[in-house]
Order: sequence, then structure tokens, then C-alpha cells
Amino acid sequence: MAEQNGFEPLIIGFTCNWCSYRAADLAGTSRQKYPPNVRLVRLMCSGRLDPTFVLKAFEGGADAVMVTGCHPGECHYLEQNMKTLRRFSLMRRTLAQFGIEPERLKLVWASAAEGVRLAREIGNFVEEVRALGPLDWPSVIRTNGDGAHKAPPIIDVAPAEAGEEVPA
Amino acid sequence: MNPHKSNGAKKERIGVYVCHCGSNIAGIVDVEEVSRWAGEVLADWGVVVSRDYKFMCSSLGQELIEKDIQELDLTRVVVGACSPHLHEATFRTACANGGLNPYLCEMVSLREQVSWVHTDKEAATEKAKALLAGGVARVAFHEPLDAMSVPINEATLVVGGGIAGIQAALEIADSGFPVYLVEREPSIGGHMAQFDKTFPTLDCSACILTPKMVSVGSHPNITLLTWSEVEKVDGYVGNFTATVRKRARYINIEDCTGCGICEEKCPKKVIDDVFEAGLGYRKAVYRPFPQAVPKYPVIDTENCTYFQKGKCKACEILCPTGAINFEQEDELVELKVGNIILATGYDLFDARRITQYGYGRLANVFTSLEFERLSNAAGPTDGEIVMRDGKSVPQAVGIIHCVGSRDKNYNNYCSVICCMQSLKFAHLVEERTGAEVYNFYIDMRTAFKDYDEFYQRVLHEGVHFIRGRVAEVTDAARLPGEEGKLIIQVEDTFMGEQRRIPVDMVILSAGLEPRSDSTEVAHKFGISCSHNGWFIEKHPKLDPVATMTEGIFIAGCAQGPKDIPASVAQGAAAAARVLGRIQQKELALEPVRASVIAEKCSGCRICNDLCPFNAIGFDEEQQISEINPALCQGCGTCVAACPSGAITGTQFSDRQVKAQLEGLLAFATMSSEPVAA
Amino acid sequence: MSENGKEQGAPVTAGNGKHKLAMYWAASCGGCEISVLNIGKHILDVDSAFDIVFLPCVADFKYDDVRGYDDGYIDVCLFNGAIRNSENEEMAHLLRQKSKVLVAFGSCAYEGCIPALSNLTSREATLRAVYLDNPSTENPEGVLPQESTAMPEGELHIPAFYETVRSLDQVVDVDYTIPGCPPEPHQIWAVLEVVVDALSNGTELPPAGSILGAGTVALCEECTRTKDVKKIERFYRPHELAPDPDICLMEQGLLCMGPATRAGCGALCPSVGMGCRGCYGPLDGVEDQGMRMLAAIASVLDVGDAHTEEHELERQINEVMATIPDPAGTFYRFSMAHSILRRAKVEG
Amino acid sequence: MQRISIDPITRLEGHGKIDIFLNDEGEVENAYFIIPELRGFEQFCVGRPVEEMPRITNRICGVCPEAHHMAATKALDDLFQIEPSPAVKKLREMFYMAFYVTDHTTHFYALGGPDFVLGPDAPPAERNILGVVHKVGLEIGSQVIECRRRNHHVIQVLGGRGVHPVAGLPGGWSQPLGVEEQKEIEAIARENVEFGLFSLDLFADLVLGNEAYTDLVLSDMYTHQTYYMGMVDDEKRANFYDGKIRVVGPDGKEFALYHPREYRDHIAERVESWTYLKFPYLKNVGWQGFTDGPDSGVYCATPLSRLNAANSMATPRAQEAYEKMYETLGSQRINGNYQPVHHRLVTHWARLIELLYAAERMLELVTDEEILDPNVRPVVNSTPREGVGAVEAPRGTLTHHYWTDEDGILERVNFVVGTTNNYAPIAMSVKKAAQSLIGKGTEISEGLLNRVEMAFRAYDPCFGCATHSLPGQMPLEVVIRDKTGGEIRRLRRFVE
Repeated sequence: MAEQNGFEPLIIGFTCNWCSYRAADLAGTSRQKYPPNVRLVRLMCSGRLDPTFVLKAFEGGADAVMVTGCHPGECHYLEQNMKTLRRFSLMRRTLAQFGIEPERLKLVWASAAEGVRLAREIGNFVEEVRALGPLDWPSVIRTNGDGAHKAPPIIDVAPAEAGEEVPA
Repeated sequence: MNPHKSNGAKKERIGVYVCHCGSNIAGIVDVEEVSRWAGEVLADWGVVVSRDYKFMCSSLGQELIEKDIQELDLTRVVVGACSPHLHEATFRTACANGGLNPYLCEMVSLREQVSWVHTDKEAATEKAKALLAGGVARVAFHEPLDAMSVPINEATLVVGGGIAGIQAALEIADSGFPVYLVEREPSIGGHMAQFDKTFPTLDCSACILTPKMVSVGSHPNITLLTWSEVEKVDGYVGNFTATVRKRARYINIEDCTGCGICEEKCPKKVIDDVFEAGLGYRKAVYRPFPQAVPKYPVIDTENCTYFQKGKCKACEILCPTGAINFEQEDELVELKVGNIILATGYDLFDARRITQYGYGRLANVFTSLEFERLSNAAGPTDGEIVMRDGKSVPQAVGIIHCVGSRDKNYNNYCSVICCMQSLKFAHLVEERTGAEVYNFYIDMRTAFKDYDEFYQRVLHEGVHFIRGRVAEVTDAARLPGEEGKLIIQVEDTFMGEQRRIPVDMVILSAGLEPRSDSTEVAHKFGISCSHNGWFIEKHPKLDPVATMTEGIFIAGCAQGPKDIPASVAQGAAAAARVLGRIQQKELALEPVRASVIAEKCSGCRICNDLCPFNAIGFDEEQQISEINPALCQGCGTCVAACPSGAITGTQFSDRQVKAQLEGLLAFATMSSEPVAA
Repeated sequence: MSENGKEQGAPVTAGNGKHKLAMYWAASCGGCEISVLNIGKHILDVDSAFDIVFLPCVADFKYDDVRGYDDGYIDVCLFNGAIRNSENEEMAHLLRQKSKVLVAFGSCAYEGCIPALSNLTSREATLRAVYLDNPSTENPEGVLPQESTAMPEGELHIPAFYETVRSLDQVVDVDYTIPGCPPEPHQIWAVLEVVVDALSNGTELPPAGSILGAGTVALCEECTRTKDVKKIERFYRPHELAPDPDICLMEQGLLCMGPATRAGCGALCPSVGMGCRGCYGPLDGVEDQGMRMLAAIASVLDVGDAHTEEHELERQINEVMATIPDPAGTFYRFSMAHSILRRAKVEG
Repeated sequence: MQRISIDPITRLEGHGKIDIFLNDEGEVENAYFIIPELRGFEQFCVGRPVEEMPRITNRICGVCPEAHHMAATKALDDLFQIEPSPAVKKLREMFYMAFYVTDHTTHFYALGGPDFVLGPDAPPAERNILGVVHKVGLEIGSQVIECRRRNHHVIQVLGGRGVHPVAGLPGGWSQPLGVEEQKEIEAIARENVEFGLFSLDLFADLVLGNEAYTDLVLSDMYTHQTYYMGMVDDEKRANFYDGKIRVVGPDGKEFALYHPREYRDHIAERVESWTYLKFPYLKNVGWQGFTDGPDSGVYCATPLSRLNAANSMATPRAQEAYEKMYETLGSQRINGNYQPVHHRLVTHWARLIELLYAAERMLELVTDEEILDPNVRPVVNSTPREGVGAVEAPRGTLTHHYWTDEDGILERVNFVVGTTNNYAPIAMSVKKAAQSLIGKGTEISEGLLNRVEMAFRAYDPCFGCATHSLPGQMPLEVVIRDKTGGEIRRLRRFVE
């Protein structure tokens, strides 16, 4: 990842209205410093997170997405964050099939009292994503789409051993 | 990227207002630049005016918005300032005053999320632009909403019969509205009923509490359910249904006169761990204390000979009114109420946890509660301050503050009441035994009316004050004069030396802790707890007795450690809030709700089991799902789960969130020019 | 195939004042044509209403000739097949230009269909699997098809094979879409009737951009199985379970795309005990069929108690989610090319 | 060198083209048959759950999705090592026979038939199904449409959908056959038998009764001496659903008889850089280029090939027709086996015999009470690894081969598809026809061109299957240019 020098990850964060957004408020009121790479979107509950939003973030150029909400058992809506947890699990497996490192989707529980923790998690995540390097989905779509046929036909591919083929 | 094009919304006329918040925002974010940029670059997103102002929340700032709405026919407003949790209401009102539906306003947090958490001015300014762009893109898709109103049931449920709950119940009942007061113990009164004197005035706790208890017991508007617990709460503000378990007393209360004969005749003595803090005895059939309200006893089946061995029934035989009923069973009652006040109090810190203080090991180490009973005229020693042996009077007494409080090993917080309580103890010991009294404190905290005066008074009474955290309490004598004494090992931080103080009796001024079951209770009522277990108020300063959940209020120590005056004040405050609600007759709810678009619903029933508030039902007739807007709390989980996009959520619609994302990312290059769509 | 006959039967110019209908296949399987053929006797009605100019197959049209047409010469062009190679793309542009109404016909043109699962892999991996690392291919020199090959007699050309399968609307503007793999005959005829009526009697055409020949709600509405509250413990693969014939398949643990899929076919697959494949695509207002289904499925998979220890909770949930072995290939079985991500990021 | 580009596509269309190069004498130097499409199912199926293959691979070809569905389903039987119950086998084969009836009907009446019904020199505008209808009468025409309809109905009832069926499962079928459906299908099967007999009579009247045609059919131009491949049952009778693969040489001697699982011991595929389609050949003979005879590994897998590769037909009326065909063409029985017929155009006749067989077999199966067994969906827990499935697709032997991990997730996939078998012979036929027809100063007439097309129309090539990309038909165009490349003349029309 040497070539990622100076790479500033762009991260979209989703918060619930009750715990994690208030944790962000608390981080502010208690002047906790964290890197400016994360841009938060407020939802009423992490359960509102339509996985489509995550894809929209990637499509729009986000390098990673952070989903935050109340701790299990402390959901303002009692148990909706459990649905988030399940979707998160299935989403990570699906994204992996799209060649997106599951680590680019992070789930953080933060109660309204955990401003410090949220700030720390954001800081850590920014570094994790920096290490992963840019995702740059718009160019994935561009180069693989329109430009594809201009790519020179491949030639120097030695036949692999039978069965060696790794499923894409 | 143009969300208006890409999402096909009609072009709006948007006003952008960026707040300096004095230097709070402007100190880090180049507010003028952000405002200029929004006005130019976001013009084709519909921004027709962009201003910055010192304090947008000030009346002048609000007038600025109102004026623009009228003069520039703004159709949307975006305010970049502090957290919406602080001023969303403010700016919505401003919009309303300007003649714009309040929900056509979007707030962007440039303070909590930018200036207060970032240091790099340039990066902060760029982020502020991005957040603003998100808000502008989003607001274009806001819809005018009208708050929906629900009728308020006049009855109120108060949970917890301590002083806070009593105060709240009486306030509401006196105003002529019905109250259900639910108490876990056989009698109301709570901790206060166990105290002897109350600081700083030293008036007798019972004397001021008992009358209140009595009027609760006799109040026509108060239905008292003691020996009872709330099992389940359904519904929503204005229309809660609480299911309460009335545990069997084994007494027919309509027959019981409270004469006390059963208690007298019961052959089974039991150590009273609750009310007498283990210092005294009660019977298997008992009232916690003579002034108990209600007057009816309960049979403690764990210890009742009949329940354990199947014979005895002395009470039944001797009861003059035949009120004893061994067949009685628990009873579930459903209460319909409009509001709920939780005043569930606190647990005392268990001093055993600090082994070096020797409580439970060294006989003459007492807890504060034990001492309250010891010094209480109605207590096990009739108010005689004696040692465990029940006769010898202490010559020297040490009182240790902050036991379990302000201690990283136990609780970081200050339990508030310990200093004053310890001063009270010091005074009582000195007054009644003339013993030498030593107070070991970290800081003396005597805020509030007449408290410090009381401290001065105790000082003049000759009580010794040693500043320092006690290292240990031991009976291992090392120096002459220590034999048979308890030695308190402490570093006197004033004299800067280690000291060993020999005493006969040690009183541990134990701190306050949340009820052991506070998280379950919070969950039951749909509110949240802080990490250490105190109920979280809606706002620490501006809304201390309300919670995030409409119609649920909190009072007393359940919200955090506090003394009697503060508890009473909160009880009254919570009552006032509830009365305000009741007076409104009906209540306007935030119109953030989900709804099923009937013509798009296929009746797949994916959503049917997703709502914890049971707001989602299925119409067998039309074979489609439907949402009860009054039950819906607006979390949006079903909106995200509907596989055919047949459920929409106001204020958090797909289009709104997607537009916000587009806005946030449109300038992903971190340059100030939009990247191509 | 009788449409083949039609081309021959159809005069080159529409001297008879009949409307011109074109049907072209790009990267597709031909099922769309068979389905058109399966409208049965109505094929004769179509013949009477249209000169069926099955571009470019119909007689004297060649690329240059078509280029020579006036724009909009063709009244209606039913375009099936995805954009898989350079030729498909050129044809899409040409037909767009020459057609008054261009219809994305069938799942391939609409959203990529099953061949667009190819977007989960790469051009290189595909060529390797077919020509190099192939169990029955003898290719010691590692010969691969080339866009241009010089033979002793002259140069031979073949089109460029793209990295990514795209839907028609990702290449040109599309007026209407008829979903389905393939569209069901009764739906095809229903649409053609409307179009014929509009062209002949000037009745109003549906608003541009509409999806035609399909329902407006999810498949479940057409499905006759009884539906109840969904609480699913885990999923089973179709051979791991013999489902009850009358109860909702998903409730029995068979993954069915019905809830996220547009009605229109009559719920054919569930009627024979197989979960809906999802070939009619997402519903109006749903941008990404796959993620929609994912959210729904994960929401009703009844696993995880909030008070379980965090890692154990994760383990339990992952275990149940693993009963869906191929989420991307399942949720995006037909809509890959049209999904938000469109394809996978493939290293190398 | 002058080039005649028989080009259905140039840049315009896209699914198959022929480049014929003339030398300076104006004689055919060489001809290339080019398939410019590829979709790569071999690769993108990797990672999918293997049990989905019957519902994924049918998208290889919408003309014969039932063939891919069935080959895939049988590969699953092998992969999960589960032997289908008799009821399951009968259900599947009956479904498959309905498909054969409709597919062969389509081909004969809409694609191949017109040449004979109307004559090779009939105006192209008439040489189509409607032309056929006009010639033989609307009543018959609607019979053809009705035959397709009722059999597609059977396909939908049994397979779930009229195109791209879904019912195939390892060792099973998604749902059993109901009594009502059985009655309905029996009636349909009876009509099919009638229709099969009728079609053979029609062929006899139109073709055998016409000397011009018979000459054409028997002319050397349409003759190739190749190996022939087809599936046979234990008694070496032709079978489309199950059996061993049998290959006979040009002389009719059995060259190979193997289980489909061993296909790689007998077949290899060659890659040419000028086409996306591979050329299969007999491994044990070897690739000698586009040439026929016993020394060339080029083989054929068509209706005629199947009849050549079999000793007999398994149903009585089809057997009668089978014998009649070989007798008529003067083929001798050598130890009970007719010598192969090499005239490609006879394939049309063979196709009608297969149609009759399929109809008769369908009737046998539907009237077998065992087919009503309700238990057709076994619960399968065995651990999958590798499996091969093969059926006779109308256009040739179709083989699917899968490798999976222990969870049944595909790691490797291979297909040898019906039409692909015939790629080399088709190329040869085209070249030969061109060479015989186009010579110095030949006036290239439309009819002449049609004769070129007839050369491979007989194969009923389905490049949908072959390239996994193209329906079973393609337009054909001849462009004749002078040395300067200027266009002299252009003729074009449809072939399949």
C-alpha cells in the first residue's frame, strides 16, 4: 500500500438518533478530537439502515462505511439494532463477493454516554481504511464498463493446472 | 451530481444559514467561506440565499430566516449550526413563524461534528461544506408534515413509593387526577422512612414523611398497589397499558383492620435485612414498621412455618376478623394510563466489596444505613448508639466518607449525600455519646442551602476532620493504646503523614448505586440507562425529568444520586410535566412515522413481525399489511425491510437519505468544485 | 421458427402502410424469441398489424443501409439481450437512432439477466476458463480468440469481448421495458395490443420509461400459497427439503425472491415448489433488488438475542446467514448489471 | 485475392458469418465459418451453488433450454451420487420428449422444411412458414402452431415454465404428476403421434416423390464421410434422455461406446484465434484440419448421426420409418446395423423419424401408472464433489461437467454443447458447397446461394448453445466484390 501515501479515506457514517448520534454530540461537547474523514448521516435507528444506502455510499465514492447504533439490549426501539446486526453480517458476506473487503463496512455500538469511545473508533477506522487503500468504485464501473473493449487482448497466460482455478 | 435532476424533484428555493456560534464554530471553520461557497456552488441545487451570522439561534438570527422566507419565498431552509438535538425545535419554529412548514427545515451540525472535534481548519472547512451540501441535497426532498395528535389518558402510573414517588403522586392527585402508585415493598416510604434525622435541619424524618404517607394512603385519587411490580408496558404516550403483578399478601385487606395481633402472635422471628438493615427482627407476618402505609401486613412465605412445614396457622386462628387467607394468589391487573413516572430509587453500595474496611468481618464497622437504624428512636436500640454487643457505648467513632464513591475501583461519581450524611452522623454521635468523632474525607462537599452552615456547626462541636482516603480499618494493634480498638490507617494529606487512629466504632458512609435491576426496568419501559445504570434524562440541564420516550418521566435517585430536597423537587417537577400533558388533553406527536402504501403491498408479510411496538398489522380482508401510526415510533426498520419498497418513512425517506449521501459525496475530491454527475 | 419466415415474408419497404416492428437480439439466449413465438395464433395478428422487420435479419438491410434510414424509420424495436461485446453496443446505438420506440425486451436487456453474473468475474478469468484451463480443450500453444487474425487468404475479424455486461439502458436511452426471462407470452401480447392500438387508433401510449407487461406489486400477490408472519430459523437448499405444497415457501425455509420481485408471470416457479427466481426484476422505486431482498431476509431470520455475549452473538448470526451459500448470486441472479455496484472489483 | 463475405453481420448483426476467399481464378480458395460470440458460463457459474445449474444453464440457450436443464439435472444426480426413482426418470423423460416434439416440429416446418416443401428455387419471400402454410394449406399450418402450443403447455405444466424450466433437482423433480395432468398429457401425446406420422407422409409426398429433390439430396455436394455420435440404450437403440455414447466410423463400425462420464477420453476441443467457438474432435483419431474420412477426428452429432450410431429405434412406428429410410437410400445391414447414410440433407428425414419416436415414447411414459408416484422430491444430504450429465439435445450430444467443494459450491464447470460437435462438419459442408457452386465466372444466383445455405441448414445449428449466446438461426448474406473491393452484387436471406 506504499502508493497510498497521502491517501485520505472518505468514510460515510450512519448513526441512530438516540445513542450514537448523541455520542457524536457528546464527543463534540467534550472536545474529543478525531480525524475529519467521516461524514455522518442521522437515521432514527440503525434499523432504518437500508443496505442500499451502503451501496450508494460506495457508488458515490466512499472508501468505507461505518454503521453505528445503540448497544444490543439498549436499543431505543428495544431490539431493532438486532436486525441491523443480522443485515450487517449478510451484507459483509455479499460485499466480499463483489470484491469489496468486508473490513470496509464496520459496525460500532456506541451509547449516548460513549462520546470518547465513538471518537476513538472513528480514529481507528480511518487508519484501518487508510491501510486498505482507496476503493474508488466509480472507476471500477468506468474502466470495467465502457473502456473494457479497448483493453488489448490478453496473451501471455500460461494454462493453469486443472482445478487450480480459484472461484472469482 | 445534482440530486434535483438525479432524483427528479422540482427545483426548490433554498436558504442556507451558517452560524458562527460566537467563535465556537468560526474559530475552526471559515464560516464566511462556507457560506459564500454554498451560495455560489450550490446555486444550481436550488440555493438562492446563503448567509452567515454570529448566533443563528438568537432572536435576530431567527428573524433573519423568517424575513428571507417571506421576502425571497424560500421553500426550504438549511441551518448549519450546532446539534439538531439542541436547536432543531428553535429553527423549525422560526420557519413556522416565517410561514414555512417547520419540517421543511434541515439542521447540519457544524459544531459538535466539525469545529469541536477537528483541529485542521482547512479540512474542517471542507467537511463543513460537504455536510452542508448533504443538508441542501436532502432538504429538497423534505415534505411538509403535520404533527399528529393522540388523546391523553388522565390517569398516571407512578412506580416507586419513596419520597420522590410520593411527592409526584400527591401533586397529581391533589390536582384532581387519578394516580396508580406501585411499590415493590409491603409499604411505601422508601429509604427516607428508615432515617432518623434529616440534614441539615435535623428534623425527624418520620415526622415529615409520615403525614405524606398517610395522605397517599387515604387519597381518593390515589390507588396504592404495594407488594406489587410492573411486569409489562404496552402502548405509547397518552395510552399506555401497564400490567402489574400484585403479589399475594395472604391477607384479605377488606377484612384486615391492621390491629397487628397476627404479627404479635406469629411464633417465627426473622432478621429484618431490609428495613432494619439486619440490625433488628421482624415476624414472618409483618409490617416493615409501625407507620407502614398501607397498614396491612404481608406473610413472608419463605419464613412462614405454615408455608414451610404445612402447620401453625397461629395468625389465622387468632385473627379477630378472619382476614388471613393462605389460599390467596398473585393477581395481574391491567392499568390504563397516559403517563408514567419512574421513581425507583437506589441501592446502597455494598460495603463488603471494600474488604480492607472490614465490614462484615469487624463487628463494630457499621454502614450508614445501619447507623440510621441505630440512631433511630423507633429502631432496634430505641435510638441508643451502642456497639454490636448492644450495650457498650463507643468512646471514639470514625466516620469514613466516599465509601464506594469517587473511587475508580468502584464508582467514579460522587454520591452527593455522603458528606452531609456523615456530618449528621458526627453530630448525632457527639451529641448522644460525647465520644471523640473523626471524619475521614477526601473533599468536603457542602453545597446548597444551609449545608455549609451545618458543617461549621459540626466543626465547632469539636469533631475531628482528617483529609485523606482511609487505607484500611484493622483490629491488629501495633502501638500502645490500640489494643481492643479498631485502628483506622490513613494518610493525612494536610499534615502529609501516615496516621493510625484507634476508635471503637467505624461508620462507613456508603455511596448510592443504581438499582441492581435498573437496566431491565429501563428496557421494560423503553428508556435507556447510562453506562453505570442511572436512567438517562432527555437533557441533563434543560429537561432533567423527561426521557427519550414520550410519556415516561423519571424522578429521584433513579436518575442519579441526590438528597431529599432534590428528590422531592424532581418528584414535583415530573408531576408538573405530567399535569401539563394531561391539561393538553391531547398530545402532538413528532410526525416521523412509517406507513404502508396499500397499492404497492403484495401481502408478503415480511414486515409483520418486525415491530417491537406491535404497530404493524395484517388486513386479512385486503391481504395487505398496515401500520398503526399512533403505535409507530418511527424507527424505520420496516421501511428498510420491505422488499418491494411499499413502506415509506416520513422525514427519513429513501430519497431524502440518498440525496443526502449524494450531497455528502459530491465533493469527494475535497475540492470545492462539484465532480461530474 | 416462424418469425424467421416473417422476415422473409416481410417486404423491404412498408408500401402497405403497415407499422414497422423490429426485433433484435444482442447477448441473449433466444428464449425471448421463443416466447414471442409462443403467443401462438396471435403471431398472425401481429403479422397483420406490422411489417416485422427483425433487424438485421430481414432482407435487404445492411449496416450501411440501416445507417441510411431516416432516424425513427422503425416504429417499434424490441431489443433483447445484454450488451456483452462491441457489436452489441454498436447495434444498440444504431437501433436507438433508427427507432421511434426502443423497448428493452426481457431480463437481459433490462438488467443483464443470468449472463450478467459474469460481472462477478473478469474477462481474463473467463477466457482462461474457456480456452486455456479447460478440461476438454487441447490448447498447448495457449491460443486465444483475437479481435483480428491474419490468415493466409486475408484478415478475419471478431468483436471485442467486454469486461462487463451492461443493460441496454446503460448504453442508450430506453423508452419502455418489458421484464421477464423470458417475458410471458400473454404479457407480450397484452403489450403489443396496446402498442398496435396506439399506433393505429392514436390511443395514448403509456408514459415513457414505464415497465410494461408486468404487475405493480410483488409476486406474492399472484402466489396462491398461504402466507403468515415470517419467522425463519434458517434456509434450506431446494434439495434439502420437500416443501409443503400449500404454505409460503419462504416460511418453510426455501429462499424465494417473490417478495422482492415484480409480479407478472403468475408465480409460476412457486407453483411447482421452487422459489421465485426473481426474473421480473425489482418493483418501482426499488433501486437495487439484491440489497432490498437482503434486508428483508436478514430481518426475518430469527436469530440472536440481544443479551448474548457479543462474539457468541456474532457467531450465531453468521452461522445462520451462512445457510444462504451464495448471496450475491442469489439476490442478484437477474439484476446484476443493473445493480448499484454493477460488477465486482476483480484483482488483476 | 478476392473475398466473398457471406456475412450475416458484418458489423451489423452478430452471430455467425462466413468468409469465402476466391483465388485469382475465381475459385474458392478457402472458407471460414466464424462465430463471434462468447458469454463464458464456464467461468461465472463458478461460485454458484451447484443445484442451481439446471436453472442457470438453461439460459445458455432459449431454443433448447430443456436440454441444458436436463443435462444439468443429470449431472446433479451424478454429483450427489443419487439414483433417481423410476417415477422421476419417467417424469423427466416425458417432459423431455414433449420438448423434442415441439423443437423438431419448429425446425422442420419453419426452418428446414420450406426448402423441400416449396423447393430450393422458390422465391425467398415465400420460403418460410407462411409459405409452407400456403402450400400445404392453412389447416396444416395451424396444426403446426397447435402442436407447438400443446407441447409447450406440457413443458410448463411439468417444468414450471414454458421457457427456462425450473423443476430439476438432484435425484428428483420439484413436484409430482397429478391425475388430471396425466389425462391431459396422454391426449396430447396421442395427437403428437398422429402429427408425427402425418409429417413423415408429407415428407414422402413432397421430397421422395420429387426426383429433382432426391437428386439434390443424394448429390455429392451435400455428402461427407465422417464419424457419427449418438446416445444409445443397453440394446443400442437410440435414446435421447439416458444411455451410453456410441460413435461409429464412416464405415458404420462401432468406434467407441462409453459412459458420458468418460467423455474426455474420447473428445478434445481445438481453439482457433479467428472464432470464439471451439472445434471438438475425436481425441483417439486426432485433429487433421477441416477434412473428412476415417483419418480425421471430425465427427457429427445430428438426428441423422444418432440414427447412424444406433442399431434401431425403441418404438414400433419409429422403427418402421427408420428401416424405410435406410432401405430407400439403399443402405445395407451389416450384422444387424445399417451402414451409415452420409447425405447431410437426409438429416431432415431423420429428424421426422425422431419426432415420431419422441411422440410414441411420450405416450408410453404417460400411460405408465408408475409415473404418478407422489414421491419425486427426495431429501439429499450426500456430499457432492464431481458430476457429469449428458443428454441428446436435438442438435447433438450435450454434456455438462461440474466440480464442487464439499458444500456444493462450484469450483469448475465444463460444457460440450450440441451444435459445437458439428462446428467442424458445418464449416466443411459450407466450404464444399461453395467450392462446388462457385467457380470461374459462376453467375451467383439466389437459388445457388440457398443451396450453399442448405448445406448447413441441415445441421440445424444452434449457435445459441454453441456460443452460449445466439438463438438457433442466423441470417446469411453474400457480398461479391470485384478486385477493387467494389460491390457488384449482394444477396441475403435466412438460414438457421
